[in-house]
Amino acid sequence: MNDVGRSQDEAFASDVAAWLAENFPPSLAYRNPHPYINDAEVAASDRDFQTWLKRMVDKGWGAPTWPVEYGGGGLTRAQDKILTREMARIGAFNPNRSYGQMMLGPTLLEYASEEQKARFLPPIARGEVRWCQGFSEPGAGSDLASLQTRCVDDGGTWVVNGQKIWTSNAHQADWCFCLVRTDTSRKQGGISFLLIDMRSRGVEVRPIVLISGTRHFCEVFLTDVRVPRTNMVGEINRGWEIAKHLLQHERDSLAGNRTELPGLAGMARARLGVDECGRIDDPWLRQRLIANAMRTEAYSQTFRRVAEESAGGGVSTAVSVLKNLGASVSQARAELVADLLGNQGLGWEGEGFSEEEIEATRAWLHSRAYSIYGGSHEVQNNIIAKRVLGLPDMAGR
Amino acid sequence: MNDVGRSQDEAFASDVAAWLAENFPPSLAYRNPHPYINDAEVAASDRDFQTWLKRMVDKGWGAPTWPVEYGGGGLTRAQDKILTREMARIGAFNPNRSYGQMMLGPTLLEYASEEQKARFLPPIARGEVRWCQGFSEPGAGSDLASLQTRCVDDGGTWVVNGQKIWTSNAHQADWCFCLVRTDTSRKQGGISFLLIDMRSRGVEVRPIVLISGTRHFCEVFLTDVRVPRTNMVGEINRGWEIAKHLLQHERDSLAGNRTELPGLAGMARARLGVDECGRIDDPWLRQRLIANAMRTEAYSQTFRRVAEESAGGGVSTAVSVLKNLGASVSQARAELVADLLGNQGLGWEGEGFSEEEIEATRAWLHSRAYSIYGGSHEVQNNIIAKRVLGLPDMAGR
Amino acid sequence: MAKLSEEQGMLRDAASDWVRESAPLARLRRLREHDTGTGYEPELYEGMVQMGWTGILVPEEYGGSAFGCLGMGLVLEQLGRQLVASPLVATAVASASVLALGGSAQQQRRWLPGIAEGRVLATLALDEGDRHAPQAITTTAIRNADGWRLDGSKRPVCYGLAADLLVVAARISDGDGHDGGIGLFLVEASADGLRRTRLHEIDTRGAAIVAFDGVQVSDAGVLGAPGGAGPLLDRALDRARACTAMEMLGAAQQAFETTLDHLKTRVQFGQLIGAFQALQHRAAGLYGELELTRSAVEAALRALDEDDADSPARVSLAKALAGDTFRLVAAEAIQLHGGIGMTEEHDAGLYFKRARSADLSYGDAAFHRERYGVLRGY
Amino acid sequence: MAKLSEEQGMLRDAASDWVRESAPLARLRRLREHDTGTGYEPELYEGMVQMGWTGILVPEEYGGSAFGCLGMGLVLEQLGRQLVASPLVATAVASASVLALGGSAQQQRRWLPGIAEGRVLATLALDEGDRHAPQAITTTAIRNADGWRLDGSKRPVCYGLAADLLVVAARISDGDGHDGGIGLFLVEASADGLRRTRLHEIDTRGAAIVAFDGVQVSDAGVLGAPGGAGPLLDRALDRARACTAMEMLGAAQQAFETTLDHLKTRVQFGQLIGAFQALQHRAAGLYGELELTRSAVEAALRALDEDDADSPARVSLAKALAGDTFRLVAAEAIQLHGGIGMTEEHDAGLYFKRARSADLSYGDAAFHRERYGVLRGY
Repeated sequence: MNDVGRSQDEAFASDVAAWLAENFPPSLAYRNPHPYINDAEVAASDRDFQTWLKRMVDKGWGAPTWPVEYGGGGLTRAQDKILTREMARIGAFNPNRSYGQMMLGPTLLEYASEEQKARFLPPIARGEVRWCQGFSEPGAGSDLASLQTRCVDDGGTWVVNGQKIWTSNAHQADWCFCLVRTDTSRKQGGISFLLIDMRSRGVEVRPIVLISGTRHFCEVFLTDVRVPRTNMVGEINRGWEIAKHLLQHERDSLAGNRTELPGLAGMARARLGVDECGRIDDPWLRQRLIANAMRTEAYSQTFRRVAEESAGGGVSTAVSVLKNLGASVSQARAELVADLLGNQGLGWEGEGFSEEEIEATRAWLHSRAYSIYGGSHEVQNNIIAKRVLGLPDMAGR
Repeated sequence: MNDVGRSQDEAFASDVAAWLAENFPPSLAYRNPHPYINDAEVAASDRDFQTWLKRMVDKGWGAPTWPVEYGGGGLTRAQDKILTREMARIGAFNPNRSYGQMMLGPTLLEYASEEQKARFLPPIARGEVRWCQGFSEPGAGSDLASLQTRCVDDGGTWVVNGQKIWTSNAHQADWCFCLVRTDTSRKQGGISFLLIDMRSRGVEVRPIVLISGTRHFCEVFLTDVRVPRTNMVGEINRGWEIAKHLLQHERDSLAGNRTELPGLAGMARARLGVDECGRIDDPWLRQRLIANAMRTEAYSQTFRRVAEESAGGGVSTAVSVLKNLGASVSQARAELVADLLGNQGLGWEGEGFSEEEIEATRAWLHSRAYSIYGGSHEVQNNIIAKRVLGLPDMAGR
Repeated sequence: MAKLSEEQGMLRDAASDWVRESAPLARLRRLREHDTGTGYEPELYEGMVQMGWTGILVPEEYGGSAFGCLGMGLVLEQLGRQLVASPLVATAVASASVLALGGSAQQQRRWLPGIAEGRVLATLALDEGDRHAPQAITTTAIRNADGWRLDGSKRPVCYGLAADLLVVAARISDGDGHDGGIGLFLVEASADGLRRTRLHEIDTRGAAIVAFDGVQVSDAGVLGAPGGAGPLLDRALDRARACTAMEMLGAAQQAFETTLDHLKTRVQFGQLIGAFQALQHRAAGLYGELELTRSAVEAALRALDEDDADSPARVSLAKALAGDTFRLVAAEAIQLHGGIGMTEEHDAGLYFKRARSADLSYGDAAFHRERYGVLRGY
Repeated sequence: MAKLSEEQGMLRDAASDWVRESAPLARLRRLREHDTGTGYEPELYEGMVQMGWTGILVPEEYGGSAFGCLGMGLVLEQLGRQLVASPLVATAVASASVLALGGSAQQQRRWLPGIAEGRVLATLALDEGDRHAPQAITTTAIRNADGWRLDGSKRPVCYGLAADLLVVAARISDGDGHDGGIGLFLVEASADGLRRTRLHEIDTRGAAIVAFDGVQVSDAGVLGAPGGAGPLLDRALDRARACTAMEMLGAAQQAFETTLDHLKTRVQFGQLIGAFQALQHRAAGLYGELELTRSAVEAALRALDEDDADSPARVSLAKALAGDTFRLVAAEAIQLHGGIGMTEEHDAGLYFKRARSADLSYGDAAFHRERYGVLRGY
């Protein structure tokens, strides 16, 4: 980078810092953004969050790198990094993170028609519309290409019938980006990418209760749902490519979900006590804690290394590796926290357990999903074996 | 069992005990029989061992359950158990254990012609002839059915060409029982079971040096080796069934190789010291030692349980499970012993290391073979998955 | 399963039939919805009483069958398969064993027939916090004119809310904090000063906090020698541990078989997923763990029945392996079922929750690995 | 590999070329056959000197390039791939660092140019038995009229038989057994009272026992403050640890790639064995471990170069992961090669042997897990 670029960036950084100092509500500093992202009700009920959202999207920074004409900030990649860094410095976060902004937006920018971009992107950039993702089906989880939801042309309108599952927050979503089958004679080559208004007649949503009590995954039943022709992104039967691109973004974001976790040493010392040498006073748990701390640290280092190596764009093949390592590190950690709690890690609700204990227990239960969603552990291993390591397919099949 | 049977057994037991007291050389009590079994030179150089062998085979107990006419003892299964038990009581062992006695003999009894039995069994029962097993080939290790050693009929004599590998003690063997290909158009259905005199012209043996320095595995090169027609066991192209039967016996015996191992607590206490509570003073190693001791004990219990369940004969499907569990327990143990020794577990030979240390280091190196020979870990897992658990084969192959 | 006697075989088969007909997993779901904290269905427990199971460890003179630990294990294995929730272990194993092994004739007469007939639910009130720690009891029993005064709080007490009788472990004290060892006290749930609070846990086992605020116990309620009850407690605990291990093994076995069925029926990428070798090898590995665990659990139960001096180490081996194996198998059951395994509606999660809860009962795998290590000289 | 500077990239490429052309694994085999205990080939070491690698951690004023730990790591990664045996770490990392970080100007002048130019082979004489234990030194240095008198025995000393110069760690004593802390002493191999015995090990690293029987050292041979050399020793050791970790990573990477090649060419059951999913998933798992290890090792080397106060924990993380990963990969390399992998003739066994030997160098994985745990507050 030349000196002009560097000094421009420095100027930008100080502008950002000044704007953030003025506009970011201190009450939100270092708050975990996920509850706001995952739950519309939580987001709606926090006035400071709403203020912060409004200020950010007015500034265009709800979608910092999108073109200004679509409601974005028009920032360069370098500027976007500076914005992220400056936010991190004061514990701020982008309040407009959402499925729409993170997954669908970049996909529309690449594949949608001009008209579609103009129609769908600005409401996402402004945080006004919530999107959900209708990909998985009961018979097509890891094997997405087997999906069955039919979409037929009925006099210039698409008519959709089928069932989607594992649709995050469908019960709070306004719209759904959906994979549908438009040709039953081919597998990947018969899939199209369709945008469906969740208020359409024939759309029914049922939340799925998970073993952790979580209810944000849903089943979505689609019965004779009529969708305008203009809601298809890309050409008919060409949706697979779009989906793959989008899923790569999903894995990117999942792999990054758990980069920096605080150590468990403090909690363990408090729970278990220390011996006369100051070491945690349970050798069995202590060794597992140390092993997990080491893997967690090495995972964070790996995440940073991959980010550095892939700087300059493009989607890295390392994503599958990161996904599996991240999931296993996080699962081991959740398991360890519950083990640390012992009998106090059995609480579901009510008297006798602290809020933190119940949260940890439910987090432990929920952690089993880490190696299932976003491409299961097994599917990622297949990808690593074939695409990264170049191992062969079975002959004669 | 009725009372008559029981009292007969009791009488037999006391006869056996009396005979053993008179005939078993005390110098051999509680000695590890494997060096004698594995190495003809070791066996030949120990006078007490030779005495013991002579007395046992004269008694017919070198092959206790074989018919008397073939040099066996003609014992019932119950009597055989009593003999084994009485020997164990005083640390005695069958000095005639060998490939021939354990593997080939039972196979010949089941599949060979009367003439073959009369010719080959007595020398085995008397411990006069050493056999080796010519099954694996360079291109057919775990996948035995791919073997390439050709056997063709040349005017009433078989002519064999090919190469065998991993043939234990071929350099000391008088005879070899061999799988050969008599039909190239079929896989399993083109294999025959042939007995080859190792002194035949065209047989060349080269010992293979292993990473542990062991030299008892060999390569056997067969070049235009002429074998009499009468040396084929069973019908032509029906050798696969015989081999499967024999391999089952091999796995049975391998699974049982490591049933009872002494604990490592004493060695660990001596090497590592103990803390003020009397516990081994290295928490990391201590936990691995405990975990391995637990699995070792559970493995022994499993071995006894399987033996009890399958009492009454037949070859158990549990053999593959035992093989894998036994190999993993023993490998972990060998690894642990080397870890216990630390820098002293790096010695190959010479000054600065005790004999025990060098033996432990080589045993650790050799232990990697446990999960390879006698059907690799992977092959056993395939067998468990398909035959024990009934999991399906791939479709479309 | 190693060779069983004819009677043992019949016991197991009867248990298997009964569970299938009367107590399938659907019963646990129903209980979970309607549980008020007692953690069991009286109707089902009555069925077990009718089957004679509450008397398996009760001497014949008090109405039991004295059928032994292996017999009890055979029943619990079947109950474990369908995660039947009942106070059977707490009452008819742990509490019955304390009484049978260390109670006076009067105490046995007073309580054992009731346990065998199902009139009395009993449980141990032992642990006081995060972990199973029989050596770390702080509840005190202070000598006074009328006998003993108990103060302290126990948690979690399994089936503590339902129990009629509590066997309370307390530290004998002269009132000045002097440590006089462990005593066991029989306390009726109706005693003055006793207060119970429900614990709502992920698994259904009627857990409660039981607080003792100056609860008075007469000398007739003291089990064994006050101050020297540690060994008695340990013997009774070992029975509860080994029986729980068998219950866990049954549950793990069922979770494994359900998963195998799934592997044999679910199609992905045009294949039955059970045809994928990576899953086959994982299944083979789990099978090996189950086999090891079964051997260890059976050996422990037999050792207890034979009063083998090596029982403690064998029991710890069994309980530790059962804990590790059940937790592993249950986690793999969810993974191999994929998304559906994560849903409340699917059974895998119930096994997963029971695995942790059962592991923690009477000492988790880490506790028993440590105990085994000490007993074996490590 | 994270982003490298242009110079670093050139260094790595040069090392890669040199190893491929001059030091393939066949050289190690030749050395193993003819080794008299020095554990290296002078001709190959001379080549390394020519490449400038002996000076990478030597300040420029003494003929080095001061290129830093990451630079040295880049070279060692390439050497590790072909298991090149040389005293590079012992001399140009461990010993050079002690001198560069804590030597007097006179000591540096006396020894560093010789190390950079390859005229001097040096090594640490630190450990005394089974395990790496810098805190447990019993060799004594007793003050006398002429300086210090060393008594004790060191083992294993890497390249101890070949070394010209030994950096000896000894416990300062007043002669009455009073513990005065750790001192580091520069001792020439030719010193009176010094005796060396070859250790013939599974791996080739010139190991020896070095005994000191009243070896006299003048004050000019004392490094840093007598009694206070512990921190200096630890800093030098951390460099040796991180560099060894990178050498191990290179070796593990090569063993993994060789195994991948085997999976892509070996046919069994009518399939390339690399098509079997169970093996694919194991390979994917190994790949993940290698990636984690690479990140940790690079981070440790960079931390050392930046004098980051967190270096010790990062170094221990790197060395521990390298030990675990290399041992795992090497064992799997044998397993996945099947029988042929067990033969002396095949390379897998050489990697397997090096894995244990390298793990034990400068502290094995258990040592570093413990150290990491203490440093991170566990």
